[in-house]
Amino acid sequence: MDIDKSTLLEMYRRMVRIREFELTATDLFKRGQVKGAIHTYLGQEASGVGICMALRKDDLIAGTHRSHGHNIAKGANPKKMFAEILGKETGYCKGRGGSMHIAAFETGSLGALAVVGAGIPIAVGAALGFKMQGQKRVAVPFTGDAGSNTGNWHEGVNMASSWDLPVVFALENNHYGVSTNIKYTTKIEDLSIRAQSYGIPGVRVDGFDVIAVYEAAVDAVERARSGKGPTLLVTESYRLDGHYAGEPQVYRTKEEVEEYWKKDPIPRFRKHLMSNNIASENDLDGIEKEIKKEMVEAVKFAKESPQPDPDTAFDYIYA
Amino acid sequence: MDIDKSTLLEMYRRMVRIREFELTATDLFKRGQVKGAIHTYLGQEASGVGICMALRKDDLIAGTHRSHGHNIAKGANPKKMFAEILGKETGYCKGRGGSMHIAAFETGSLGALAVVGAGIPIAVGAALGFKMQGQKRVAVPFTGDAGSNTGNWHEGVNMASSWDLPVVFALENNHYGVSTNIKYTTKIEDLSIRAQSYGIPGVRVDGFDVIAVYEAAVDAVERARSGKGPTLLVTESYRLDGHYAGEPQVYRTKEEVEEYWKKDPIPRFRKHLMSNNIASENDLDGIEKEIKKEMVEAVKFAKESPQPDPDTAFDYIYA
Amino acid sequence: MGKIEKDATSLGTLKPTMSSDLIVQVKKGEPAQELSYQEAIREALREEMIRDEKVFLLGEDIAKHGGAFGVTRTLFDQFGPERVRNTPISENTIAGAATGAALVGMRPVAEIMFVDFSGLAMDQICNQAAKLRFMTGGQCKVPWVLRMAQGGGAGKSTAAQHSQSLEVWYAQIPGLKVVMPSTPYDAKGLMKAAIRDDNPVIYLEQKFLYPFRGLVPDKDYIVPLSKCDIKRTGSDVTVVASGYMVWHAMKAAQQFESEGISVEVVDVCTISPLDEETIGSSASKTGRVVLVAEACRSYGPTGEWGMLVMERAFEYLQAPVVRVTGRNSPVPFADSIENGVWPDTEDVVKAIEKVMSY
Amino acid sequence: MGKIEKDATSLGTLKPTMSSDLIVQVKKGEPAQELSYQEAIREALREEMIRDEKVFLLGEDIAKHGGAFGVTRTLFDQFGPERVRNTPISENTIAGAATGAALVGMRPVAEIMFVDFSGLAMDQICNQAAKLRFMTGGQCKVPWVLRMAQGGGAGKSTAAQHSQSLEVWYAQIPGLKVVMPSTPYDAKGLMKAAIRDDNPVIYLEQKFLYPFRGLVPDKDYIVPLSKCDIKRTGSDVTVVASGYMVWHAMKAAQQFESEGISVEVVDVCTISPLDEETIGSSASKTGRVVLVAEACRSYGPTGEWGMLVMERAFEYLQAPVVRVTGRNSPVPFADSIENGVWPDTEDVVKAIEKVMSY
Ligand SMILES: Cc1ncc(C[n+]2csc(CCOP(=O)(O)OP(=O)(O)O)c2C)c(N)n1
Ligand SMILES: Cc1ncc(C[n+]2csc(CCOP(=O)(O)OP(=O)(O)O)c2C)c(N)n1
Ligand SMILES: [Mg+2]
Ligand SMILES: [Mg+2]
Repeated sequence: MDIDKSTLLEMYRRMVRIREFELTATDLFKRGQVKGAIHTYLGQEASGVGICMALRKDDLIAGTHRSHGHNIAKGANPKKMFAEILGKETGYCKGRGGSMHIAAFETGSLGALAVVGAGIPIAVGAALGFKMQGQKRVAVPFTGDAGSNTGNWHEGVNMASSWDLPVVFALENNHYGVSTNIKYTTKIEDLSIRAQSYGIPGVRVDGFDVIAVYEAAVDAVERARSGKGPTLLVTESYRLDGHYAGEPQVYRTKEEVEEYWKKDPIPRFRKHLMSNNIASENDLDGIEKEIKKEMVEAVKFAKESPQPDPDTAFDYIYA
Repeated sequence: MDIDKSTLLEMYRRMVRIREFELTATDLFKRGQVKGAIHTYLGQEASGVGICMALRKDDLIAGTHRSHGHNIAKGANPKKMFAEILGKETGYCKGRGGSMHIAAFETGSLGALAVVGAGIPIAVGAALGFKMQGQKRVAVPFTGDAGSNTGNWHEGVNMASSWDLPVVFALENNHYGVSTNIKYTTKIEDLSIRAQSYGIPGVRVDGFDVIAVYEAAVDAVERARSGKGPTLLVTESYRLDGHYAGEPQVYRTKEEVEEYWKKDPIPRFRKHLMSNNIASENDLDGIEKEIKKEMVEAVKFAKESPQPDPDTAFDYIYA
Repeated sequence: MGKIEKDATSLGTLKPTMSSDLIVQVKKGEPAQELSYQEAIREALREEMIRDEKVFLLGEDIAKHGGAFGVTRTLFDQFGPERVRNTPISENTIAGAATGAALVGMRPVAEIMFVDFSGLAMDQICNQAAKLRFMTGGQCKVPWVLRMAQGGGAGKSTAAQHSQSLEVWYAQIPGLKVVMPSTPYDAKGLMKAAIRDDNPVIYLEQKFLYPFRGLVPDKDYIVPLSKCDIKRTGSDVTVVASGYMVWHAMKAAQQFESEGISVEVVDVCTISPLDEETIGSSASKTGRVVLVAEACRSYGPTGEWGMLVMERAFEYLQAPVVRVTGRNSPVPFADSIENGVWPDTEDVVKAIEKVMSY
Repeated sequence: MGKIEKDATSLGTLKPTMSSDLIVQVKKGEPAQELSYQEAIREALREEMIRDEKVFLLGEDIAKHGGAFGVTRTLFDQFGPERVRNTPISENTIAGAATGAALVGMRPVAEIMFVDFSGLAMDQICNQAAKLRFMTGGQCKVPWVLRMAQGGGAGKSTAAQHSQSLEVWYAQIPGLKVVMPSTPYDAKGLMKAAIRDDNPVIYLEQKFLYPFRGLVPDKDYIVPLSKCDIKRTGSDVTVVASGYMVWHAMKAAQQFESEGISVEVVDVCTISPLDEETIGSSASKTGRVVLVAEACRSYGPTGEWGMLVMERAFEYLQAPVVRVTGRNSPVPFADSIENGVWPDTEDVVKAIEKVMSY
């Protein structure tokens, strides 16, 4: 597949934006400035970016508890995201949702849902809505490896497949559900096999390789958009941080984690861009610098923003 | 597989007992003597009998809304069953359950559960209990084709497979969930494919052929009992009656149903027994006569039995 | 297909057990026709589907088969498979898919056959649909209706997993509206209001009431959500009830007429958000209150209603509030013990006598 | 591993917000040790697992990780992977598997991390486990315990899908028992009683209370199910509360001591079946009642408690019952609006003032 330079650079930008966002958020968290837990996307940047870059703005994603990365990959603004995770009125959800519930309808993110698997039926329904309205839009629910063991997942993939709905089921295998390696809760190693249960294609790609993810996603999205029905897209990567920032990780060894840091998708993609003469070291350094500045400004914006007015406590409960 | 004569005759006896039970129950129903709905097992006798005859008495089955047949196949007494569906104190469930909830712990039926899919997690748990107690017992949850689309089904098969539990998942494809042909709600035709999602064997047999079912069940049960884990066993047959007795069946043609009556498992097995000199026409007629008499007595017993004493209304809510 | 066939349910043909004269909601001379409760629901669906092409139905066996109780019969023929959709047996996903479709501009009316099965769908209903608007700070709305048949009835015993009244599960969750019509008039008007409402609405159909007939205006009308309806005005005692229980209340009220006791019947046709004002004023006016609900007694809806009377009408109370409720028991199958699991008219009569004679 | 680390939860180390002197349940001189609420639960589990090899644990990440709040930490090391079982993310199947295992002689203690997720498991809990004994006419029993963390707290904002109080969902279902301990003493004693009970018991752990410390006897003891516990006797006003709210009630009671107002605090440590007698007598004695619950106001537990006071103590009431409850709202994330979503001591104080000054 021929991917144009601006797309490649935008991929890099978004991956770095996710990385910097998560590092900054973790830092804020460790300094006690974020209430609630944050679940970072470190190590999985190529997966979310590869998939979301294959989408149009008006396509919709549904997230999970771990969706900072999905939102940024889909184009969300770090300012409004930091404001949200600090509980500010200027956040995407006006401080009502926090880290686990960031939705950004303006960029096509229908919300991060913190009940594992909950985004699936909703995305399936959105795809049904697209189809019924003759819109050529696609819905992408993200799930983790462990999430694919939920009843929601089975029901949702089955319904979408039997109605040929425009869905790409993104299954991000980072090998852990909290403390439990997927090998203890699922007998098969290649989760894409599960597609066969629904008569749809199952594709498995290296989730550290943004280009591989992107190419697979483009195919799956194209299939969905043209009315041929859903695809199960499994990306294989790793959760480089604990389940949440600060989580002690008693269930795995430091060595295991270090081994996976060697596969870090960002340096790998950086190398690719440089060795293929798509960007110079300077270009990429520039992007990183720019993003770092963006983060500083975003945090400043968030910190300076007001919390919701207590008088508005009852807003948004009913339409 | 060499199946001894007494086993074959017992299979025939149970198939006929189911058939006669259902015809008698339908007759009672049409004369307004049964309250509540009854869901008959006509056409599926070979499936339940083939599976349950492969079980020991202390193995457990979990049923569905359509479990008269499963109970009889597992050895239940038609007297106590009729008493139950007429709401009598002498019924298996002392009239508390009715047709949809017949449990017969004395013969290894842990209960018919009328929420589709509900028996699966429970059977999985029973199998876990067997395993933890070092008992070499097997649990068999029955589900219909449509039931395999429930979240319960996926979660249950996944859990049982990841723990190598002694379960045989009996999936009885009678092609309909109420009014909906399975082809409209599931994209694949061969449901046994779904076993691959859990790394367990999936077997598909002709559910009109009691011997084929029995042989497949013996293998699956043996696998479970010896600690090798679950099997998905799909039997293909047909629901010859409506979803419930008296249901108008506006969604399928008379011709379709008539076509399937030609596959009626009982005459087919009868022919097999005779042509292989296992039993004479006389022997089989004798069995049928005996069963018909049994039914008359069972109905009489049920009708003459008392309803529960209203003073016992609060019994069995708590242990 | 004649009227009677339309009224047949999957569990046998039902007959109403009370006279429709007990509740009259159409003015004399107003163009109207008599419909059964289930026909009223069906006609509301039909009219709304004609009015707004975003409205569609999804659920198990609702198409040709017309649903377990025949409510959606004929709609498949009229609107086709896109707008009258049979789903797989996947309750949580039915509710969730309704949410997703609603988020992108559709107005789904989903069905879960029996409220009992909604135990499988509580996450999508209560954690997702009910909270999405709030959690996203108002970025979206979730305009759907979820139809579920609830309570006893269906003409015959359906036992413990097909007979529950579970309105409290939903009423406890802010973000949901919960309605429970008691008449064909309300069934139609509340359905139309529910479909046009921008929030997720739980619409609880009373199995006992499906065959009940009553006049329904020809004109387009809605019954507003969030209001109790005074089905009968009175001055001596207030009976607060909902769903089928309203009929027992009305019949009991009628019986007291001859004795010169004037009974007001307040129909909690919208269970949540609760119209506290109407219940409170009625209780303040009469000073004597009976509460009637089919759900199990403990932690059922009568608790909330009673507490509300306490809060709003304590100083006017001339007797303790008395409640008449379903037994604290799973629903049994056998007649002898199923009888008595739910309140009947006599129970309401006795309760009225009790508060009157305090 | 020191004490403090044991008390750390997945969402940060918590500090109790009230003095443990407020509630003393161990007699002077009785051999006892101070445990936190979560340690008390853990020790109950440990002792019961030693006592009865049929007792085992299943749930997500309860093994090495020790569960989301560290409650089961160290049990995996002691009892191994057979008896401390990590499950797939399959809430309905966790509950159902517990039922199946219980049916064949085991005594499972299952965990659903947050009560919020139990929306996925309501079918197995409420339709299967709760009803199996009844539906089968007593052929079986279902002796399990289902642990779920509920309510606000966890030291930090967890927003709308990790903060609910949903005891009413379960309390409405006959066949289940529902307990909600407020102290380490009760946490241990109720857990032991729950494990030994032959019915499915919903055991709701209060996130706010995990770090709270209190004396727990060394001896084997149980706190009986089905009883309210009078945490403080008084004669002027009764405060009925459960879970964390008991602490607000106790603190408020203490504040009134100096004013010569004697407050009785009734802890509804077993929510269902409800000990109507204890609440009724206390209300009759004092004639003034305040109800406190963390759950949303409408159709929450206070409705039932209030109605009960109406039924059992009406003629003794000197003021309308006042309730203090969670706001009718999904739980928001931001401090400014999360503050105030749940009752605090001041709210209880005001309510007591209100009933005293009526
Ligand atoms: C239904 C449900 N059960 C349990 C949890 C608690 N929980 C939060 S994240 C998580 C693990 C999810 O693992 P996976 O799906 O692989 O996603 P990942 O965290 O790896 O991104 C669990 C068990 C939850 N949020 N929802
Ligand atoms: C969870 C749930 N949803 C819906 C129903 C209503 N219902 C009863 S039987 C049935 C169809 C079941 O079909 P299948 O699993 O194929 O079993 P069969 O009736 O063919 O034996 C449905 C939808 C139910 N009982 N439970
Ligand atoms: Mg994972
Ligand atoms: Mg079927």
